[in-house]
Amino acid sequence: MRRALPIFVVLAGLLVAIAVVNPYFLEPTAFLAFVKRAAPLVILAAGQYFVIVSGEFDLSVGSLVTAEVVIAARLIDGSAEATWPVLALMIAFGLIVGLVNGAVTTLLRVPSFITTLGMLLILSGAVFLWTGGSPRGALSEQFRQLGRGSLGPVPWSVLILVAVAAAAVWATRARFGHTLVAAGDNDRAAALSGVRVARVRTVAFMISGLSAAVAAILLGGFAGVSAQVGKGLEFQAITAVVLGGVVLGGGRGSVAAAMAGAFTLEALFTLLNLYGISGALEPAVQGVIIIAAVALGAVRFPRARAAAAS
Amino acid sequence: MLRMTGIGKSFLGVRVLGGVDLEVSAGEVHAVVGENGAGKSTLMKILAGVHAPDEGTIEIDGRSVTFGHPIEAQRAGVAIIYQELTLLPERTVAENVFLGREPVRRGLVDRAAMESATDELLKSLGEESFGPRDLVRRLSVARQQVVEIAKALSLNARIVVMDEPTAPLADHEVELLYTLVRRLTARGIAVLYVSHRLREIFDLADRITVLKDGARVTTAEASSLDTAGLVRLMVGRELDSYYPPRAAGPPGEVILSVRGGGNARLHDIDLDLRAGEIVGVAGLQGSGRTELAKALFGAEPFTSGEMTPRRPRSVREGIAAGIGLVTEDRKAEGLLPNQRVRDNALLVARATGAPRTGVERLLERVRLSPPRPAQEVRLLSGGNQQKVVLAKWMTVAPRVLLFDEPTRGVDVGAKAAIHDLMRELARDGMAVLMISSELPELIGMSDRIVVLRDGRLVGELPAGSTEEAVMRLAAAS
Amino acid sequence: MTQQLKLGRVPAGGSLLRRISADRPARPVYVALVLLVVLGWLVFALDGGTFLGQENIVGIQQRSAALGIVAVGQTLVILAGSLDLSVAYLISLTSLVTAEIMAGADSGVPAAVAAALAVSALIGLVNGLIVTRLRVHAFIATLGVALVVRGALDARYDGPAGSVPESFQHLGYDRIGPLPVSALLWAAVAAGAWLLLSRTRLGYRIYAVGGDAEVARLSGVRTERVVVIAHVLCSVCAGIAGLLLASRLGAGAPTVGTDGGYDLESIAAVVLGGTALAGGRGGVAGTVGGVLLLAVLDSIFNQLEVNSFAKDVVRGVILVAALAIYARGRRTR
Amino acid sequence: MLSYSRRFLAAAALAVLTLPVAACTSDKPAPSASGAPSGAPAGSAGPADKGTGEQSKFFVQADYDAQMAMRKAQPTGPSDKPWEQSIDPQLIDTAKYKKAGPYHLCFSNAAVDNPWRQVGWKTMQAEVAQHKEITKFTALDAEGKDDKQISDIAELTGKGCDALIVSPNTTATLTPAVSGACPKVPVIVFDRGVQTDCPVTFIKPIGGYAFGAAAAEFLVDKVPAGGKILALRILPGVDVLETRWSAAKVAFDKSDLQVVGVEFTDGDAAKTKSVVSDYIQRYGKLDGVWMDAGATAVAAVEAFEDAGQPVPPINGEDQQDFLKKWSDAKLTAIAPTYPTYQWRTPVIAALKILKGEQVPKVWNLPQPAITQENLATYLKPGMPPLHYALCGCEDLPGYPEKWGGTS
Repeated sequence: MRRALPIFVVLAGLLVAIAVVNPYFLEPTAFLAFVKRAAPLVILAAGQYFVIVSGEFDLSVGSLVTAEVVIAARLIDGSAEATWPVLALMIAFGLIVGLVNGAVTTLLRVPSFITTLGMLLILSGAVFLWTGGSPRGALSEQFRQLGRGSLGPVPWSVLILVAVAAAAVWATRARFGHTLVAAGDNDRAAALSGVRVARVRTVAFMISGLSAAVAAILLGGFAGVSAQVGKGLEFQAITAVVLGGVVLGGGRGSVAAAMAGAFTLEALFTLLNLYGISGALEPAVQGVIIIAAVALGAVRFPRARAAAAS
Repeated sequence: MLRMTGIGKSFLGVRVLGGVDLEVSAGEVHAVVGENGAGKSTLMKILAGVHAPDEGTIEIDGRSVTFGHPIEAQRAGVAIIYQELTLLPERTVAENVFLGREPVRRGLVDRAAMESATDELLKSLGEESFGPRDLVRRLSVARQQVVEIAKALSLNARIVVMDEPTAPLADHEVELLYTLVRRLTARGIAVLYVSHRLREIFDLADRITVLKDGARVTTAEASSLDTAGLVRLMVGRELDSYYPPRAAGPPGEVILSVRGGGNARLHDIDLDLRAGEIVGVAGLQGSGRTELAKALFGAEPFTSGEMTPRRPRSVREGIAAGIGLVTEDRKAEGLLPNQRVRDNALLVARATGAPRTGVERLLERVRLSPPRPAQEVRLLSGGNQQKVVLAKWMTVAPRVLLFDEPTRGVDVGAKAAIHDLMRELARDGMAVLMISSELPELIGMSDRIVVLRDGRLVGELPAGSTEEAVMRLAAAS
Repeated sequence: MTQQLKLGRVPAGGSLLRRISADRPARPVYVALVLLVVLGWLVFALDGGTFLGQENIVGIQQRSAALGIVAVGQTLVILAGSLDLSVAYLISLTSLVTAEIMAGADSGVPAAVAAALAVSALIGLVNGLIVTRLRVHAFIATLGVALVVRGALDARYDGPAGSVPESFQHLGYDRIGPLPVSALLWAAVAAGAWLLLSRTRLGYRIYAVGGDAEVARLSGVRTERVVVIAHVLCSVCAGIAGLLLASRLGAGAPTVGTDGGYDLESIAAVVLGGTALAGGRGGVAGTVGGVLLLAVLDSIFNQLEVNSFAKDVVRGVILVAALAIYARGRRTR
Repeated sequence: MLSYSRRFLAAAALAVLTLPVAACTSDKPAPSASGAPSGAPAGSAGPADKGTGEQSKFFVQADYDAQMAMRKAQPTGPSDKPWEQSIDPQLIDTAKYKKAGPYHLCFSNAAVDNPWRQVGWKTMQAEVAQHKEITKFTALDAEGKDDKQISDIAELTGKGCDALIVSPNTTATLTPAVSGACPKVPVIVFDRGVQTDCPVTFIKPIGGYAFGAAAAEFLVDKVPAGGKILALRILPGVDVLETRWSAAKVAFDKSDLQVVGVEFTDGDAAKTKSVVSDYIQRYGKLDGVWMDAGATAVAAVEAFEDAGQPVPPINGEDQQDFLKKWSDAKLTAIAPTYPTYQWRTPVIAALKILKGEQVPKVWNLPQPAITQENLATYLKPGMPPLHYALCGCEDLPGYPEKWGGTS
C-alpha cells in the first residue's frame, strides 16, 4: 500500500485541478459521467494488472475488445433474444483467448510479449476475415443499455465497474492473488513452495481476457459498433497499470493502484481538454508524465538487493 | 605487496566486516578461512572492486588505491574467481576469457589472437576436452570453472583471488589446480585462497588469516597450525557446547523410506528417515546432496526405485505427502524478496490450500525477532530470512523436513536458534534431513550421517563421528 | 559428457560458419526461408507468375529494405537486453527533417542527412539515458518517448511536407542490375552491424550486457554506457530508414513510420530471426533472415492476392509458432 | 545456412563488377514530378471571429470555386448510373491505348482498412466480374503504407497489365511512383489525386469542399441566428478532410452562427460521444453539429439522447446506421456523400480507354446529398450498419450478400 500511495495523491490533485476549472465536475451527474467514461479503461487496467504482476504482458486486449464488439454485433444482429446468450459467449470468448495466451506462454514458453503480439494480429485479422472486412449486424437495445443506460441516477457501467473493482480486490486478497504475486516475484521459489506457476499465470491471462470482454460490452454499449473501438487500448492499459506503480516484471504493486492509474490517465485527458491543450500536445504531455512517474517510482524504491550479502 | 587496513562494511545497517587487516606478499599463497558468514566473500569483493568499503584503506605496492569498479581492480592487477560462476553461457570460451578486454588490431577484435591465447591458457591448465570456440553453455560446471580460472590467469594478475575454486572440480582437476597455483606463485604472483577444505589449505597455504563474525582473529604461518587448532580459531568455542543436546531415547517409526531410488544424478539410493531423528548428509559439492533433497521432495523426482510414502512426481505431491524442503539458495529458491514476511510465511499454505494459520504464532514459533509480519523480507538479515522460510513450512505441518544448508549466510545467534528449532521439530516427531558443508555443524547436529559420493550413498556414520571419518568417506576415490 | 563434448567440437581451423558462432540461432530462419522460397516458386509457377523474375526479386528487396534497416537497429537494442518502441515515430520525424531541410535542393542534401542522423542519435541518447539513468523499463521509456515524438509531429505537421531533390531519389529508386540501391544500403547497414557485433569490443559488450549485466559489470564492462550506445545506434538505424523513405516518397510524411508498423514489426522480425527477446543471444544474420522471410511471405500473399486480414492471421500464427519452436529447441538441447 | 558474411561479400563483389558495366538503371521516371507546391496560402480570414480559427493551409480558392460551380452543374451521362456520369467533361482521345481484348487489369489499392474502402473494394470487384473481357484482375493492397504502395505499383507495372488503376494512399508521396508507371501502361487514378497529369484520367466525386459546404449550408439554413455549432473532425492534416472543413468554415464565417468548438475525434465513437457530452454540459445546449465524416454521427446523436435533449440539426454521411437513426428518431439532418460508386468508374474507364473511346481528363462524378425527401430511397434495411448507401452496387451480381446484407 505504501507504494500505491503516490498515485492516489496524484489522482486527487488532478481531480481538484479539474474541479477548479470546471466546478460543475464535482456534481454527482458530472462526476458519474467521468467515472462512466473511465470505466472501460479501469476494467482493462484491472485485468492487465493480474498479467503484469505475474511477470508477463498482454498486448492483445485492444484487438480483443474490437473483436468482441464486432462478434457481438454480427451475432446479435439487433435481436433482443440473442442478447444474453451472446453476452455469455463474449465472456467465454474472452476467457478462451486468455487461456490460449496463457497456455502458449507457459507451456510452449513463448515470451508473452510475442504470444500476445501474435494474438493481436490473429484476432484483428480473423474477426474481419469472418465479417468480410467491416462490422456487420447491429447491437440490440438491451445490449446497448449496459453501456448507455443507468439504474436511477447511476449508470450501469459504474455499477459494473464497482462490481469488477470489488471482485479484483477480492481476487488479489484471495489465495489466488497471493500465489500469483508470488509467481511474479520469484517463480522458482513459488514453484518450490507448491504454487502451480503455469496455472496461476494462465488464469491471470484469462482474467485479462475476461476484463477485455467486459470492457467491450461497456464500450460497445456506450458508443455502438465500430471497427476501431479497441485501438490502442493495450498500451493505455499497460500505461495505466505502470502509472499505478506496478512494476513491469512482476511481483510488486496493487490492483487498486492500477485502477487508480487508469483513473489518473482519464483525469489527465479530461484536464488537458479543459485547458485546451489540443490533440497535438496531448501525447507529448502523456509521454513525459509516464516516464516521470515511473522514474520517480524507481528512485523512491531502489532495487536494493537483500541485506544478507556476506 | 597488498595491504588492506581497517576494512569495514555494512549492508543496510548490518555490519558484516569491521576493522579487518590483511597483508599479502608476492609469491605467497595466503589462505583466508572462516565459517560461512564470517565475511570472507565480502572482503574479497571489496578487494575486487565490487563493493566499496565503508572504512579502511587498500594499498598495493605501497600505493593507496580505491576501486570504484571491478575494472579498476583488474587494472591494478587483482583478478578474482568467484564462488558463483560469472560466465556468459551464450558466448564462446575465448569470448568469456577476454570479456571486457578483447585484444584489438586495427580497431577490430583480433579473434585469432584471442583464440590462440585462450588455447594456450587451456593447454597450460591441461584442459584438452574443449577449445576456445566452444559455447560455455555446452560445458559442464567443472569445465566452466576451468574457464573461470583461465580468465583470471589471462589477466596477468599479480594478485589472484580464488573463492572456493575447487568446489566443483574433480580430484584430478584439483591436483592440476595445485600445480597451477604453485606455478603462479613461482612467478611472484600472490594467491589469496578462500576455502572450506582444510586439507587443501594445509597443502597449499603459506600463511592463513582466520576471520570470524566479520573480524580478523589472527594471521599465522600455516606451519604453526594444525587442523584442530585452526578449527578452534574459526569457531572459537568448544563444539559440544554449541549444539542442542540430541534426543535421549531411540528414534521412532520410519516415516520416509527409499529403496533403489535413482534419476539422472542419483543412483541406487537406500534411505530411511525416522520420526524424532536428524539425519545428516555429507558429501563434497557436486556429490548429489541437493539433488537428493530435491528428489525426496519431488522437485527433481526419482525416476526409479520404491518410496514410502508414494514417490512424489511433483512438488505438490511432495508437499501432499508431508515433505517440506528448505532450499539451499534462499534468494533464488526460497523467498519472495519483495513480499512481506506474512505473505512469505503463508505461501505454502496458500499454494496448497491448507487451512489458515495465525501468522503471529508462527513467527513466535520460529523466533523471528523482531516479529514484524508487514516487513518486506528482502530487508531482513539472513538469519531472519531463514526463519521466515521455516515458518512457511510450519503452516502445513510436514512430517519430513529437508534442510539444504540451513545456516548458510546466517549470523551466529540465528544459527543457534535454527539449530534449536531443528532439534525441537525432531523431538515433536518430525523426521529431519540436514545437508551441510560445515562438518562441525553436521557432526554436532546429526543423530547419524550418511555420506554421498558421485550420486551414491557410500556409507553411514554414527553420531559423534570425527571430521576425518566423514571426509575420508566423502572424498575417497 | 566428455564424449558429447568431443563430438560437438568443430574441426580445427574453423569454417566461416563457425566464426559467426554468435549467429547460429539464425539457422532455423534460413531453413524456413529456403522452404518458403520453394513454396513461393511453386505458388508462382502454378499461378502463372515468375517468382525468381527480376521484378519480383527487386520488389522483395524494395519492400524489405526500410524494415530491414530498422530491424538491424532493433537487433542491437534487443541483444543488449532492451527494446525500442519509438522507432516508428522517429522514422516519420527523420523523413520530415530530411525533406524539409532539403527543400528540393541538391545543396541541402548533406545538411539534411546530417540533421536527420543527429536528430535520431539524440532521440536514441534520450531513450538510453531514460532506461539506464532513470531506471525506467525500456518498454515504458521508449513508449513515452514515442508519445513525445508523436506530440511534436502532430503539433508541427499536418501532412506530407518538404521535398527531396531528384539526386536524392536515386537512393530510393535506382538499382544496379537486380540490386536496388536501397537494398545495398540495407546490406551495408547489416554488414556494419554484423561487423560491430562480431568484431568489435562494443559488439562483444552488447552481448555481454544483454546476456548477464552483472557478469558484464564484474568483467569491467560499463554496462550503462553500452545500453545507451545500443539505443543511439538503433535510433540512427531508424533515422537511416527515415532517409530512405523520404527518398522513396519524395517528401517527408508524419505517418510513414506508424503506417508501416515499424515498431512492432521490427521486433517481430528480430525474434523471428532467433534473437532472444531477453537479450544476449542471436544476431544480425537472423534478423536479415527474419525480414526476408516476412518479405517473401508478402510476395506470396501478393501473388495469391490474399486479403490483409488473412495476412495478419498468418503472420500472427507464424510468429508464435516460430517462437514456440525456438523455445522447444532450447529446452531439448 | 549460408553465412551472411559470405553472402554479403558476394553481393558486394557482384555490385562492384556490374557497376561499371551495367548502365545504372533507375525505376524512377525522368521527368521530375516532385517538389509540388505545398498548397496556396490560406484564403481570406473570416470577416468576424466565428470561432472557426485559421483557415486551413490546404484551402485553395480556385479549387473551392470550381467545386462550388460543379455542385450546380448538370452532369452528362445516364442519370440512373451516376458512376458513368461526369460534370464538365474535357474529353481526351485514347486511340493510342486501343488494343484488342481480353484484358488484364491491375489495381494498386491504398488500403481496405475502413468500411468506406471495404464497400468500394467489393463494388469494384463486382464491377470487374461482370465484364467478360477482363480475364485477369490483379490487385495489391498496400495496407495503408506509402512505401508498400510504391513497391506495389512498380511490381504491377512489370506484370503485363493492360491498364493500371491506382487509389493513392497519399497525394504527394505517391506521385513519383505513378509518374513512373505512366510511360509503361495507361494509368487511371481515383479517389485521391496525384501531383502529375500523366494518368490518362483522374476520377473523383466533386470533392471535399462540396461535402463540407453542403453540410454547413444545411446548418446555416436550419439553425436560428446566433445558434451554437459544434464542429467534429476526425484528424488534422488529411487533405480530403481538410477541404471539407475549410469549405464549412467559409460558410460559417459568412453566417450568423457561432462555432463554439472544433474538436478532433480520431473517428472513435466513444470519444465522439464524450466530446459531445462535454459540450452539452458546458453550454447547456447545442444548436447544430457539423461533422467532416459520418462514421461517428450516430454516437454524436446518442450523446444528445443520453443527455435527454432533442437532437439539433446535424449532418452525417450515407452510412446505414446514420440513415436508420435519422429515420427512426426523425432527425433534422442531411447526409452529404463521398460516393462509393466511384469504385465502379475506374473499371469502366479502363475498358473505354482500352477500346479507344474518349474519357474525361478529370472525371468529376456527381456527389449527391441525402435529404429528408430522398432518405427513404437510400435507407436499405438488411444492409450492415456501416454500409454506404451510395455504393451503386444494387444492380451488381451478388448484391446484397456480398456486401454483408440480407435480402
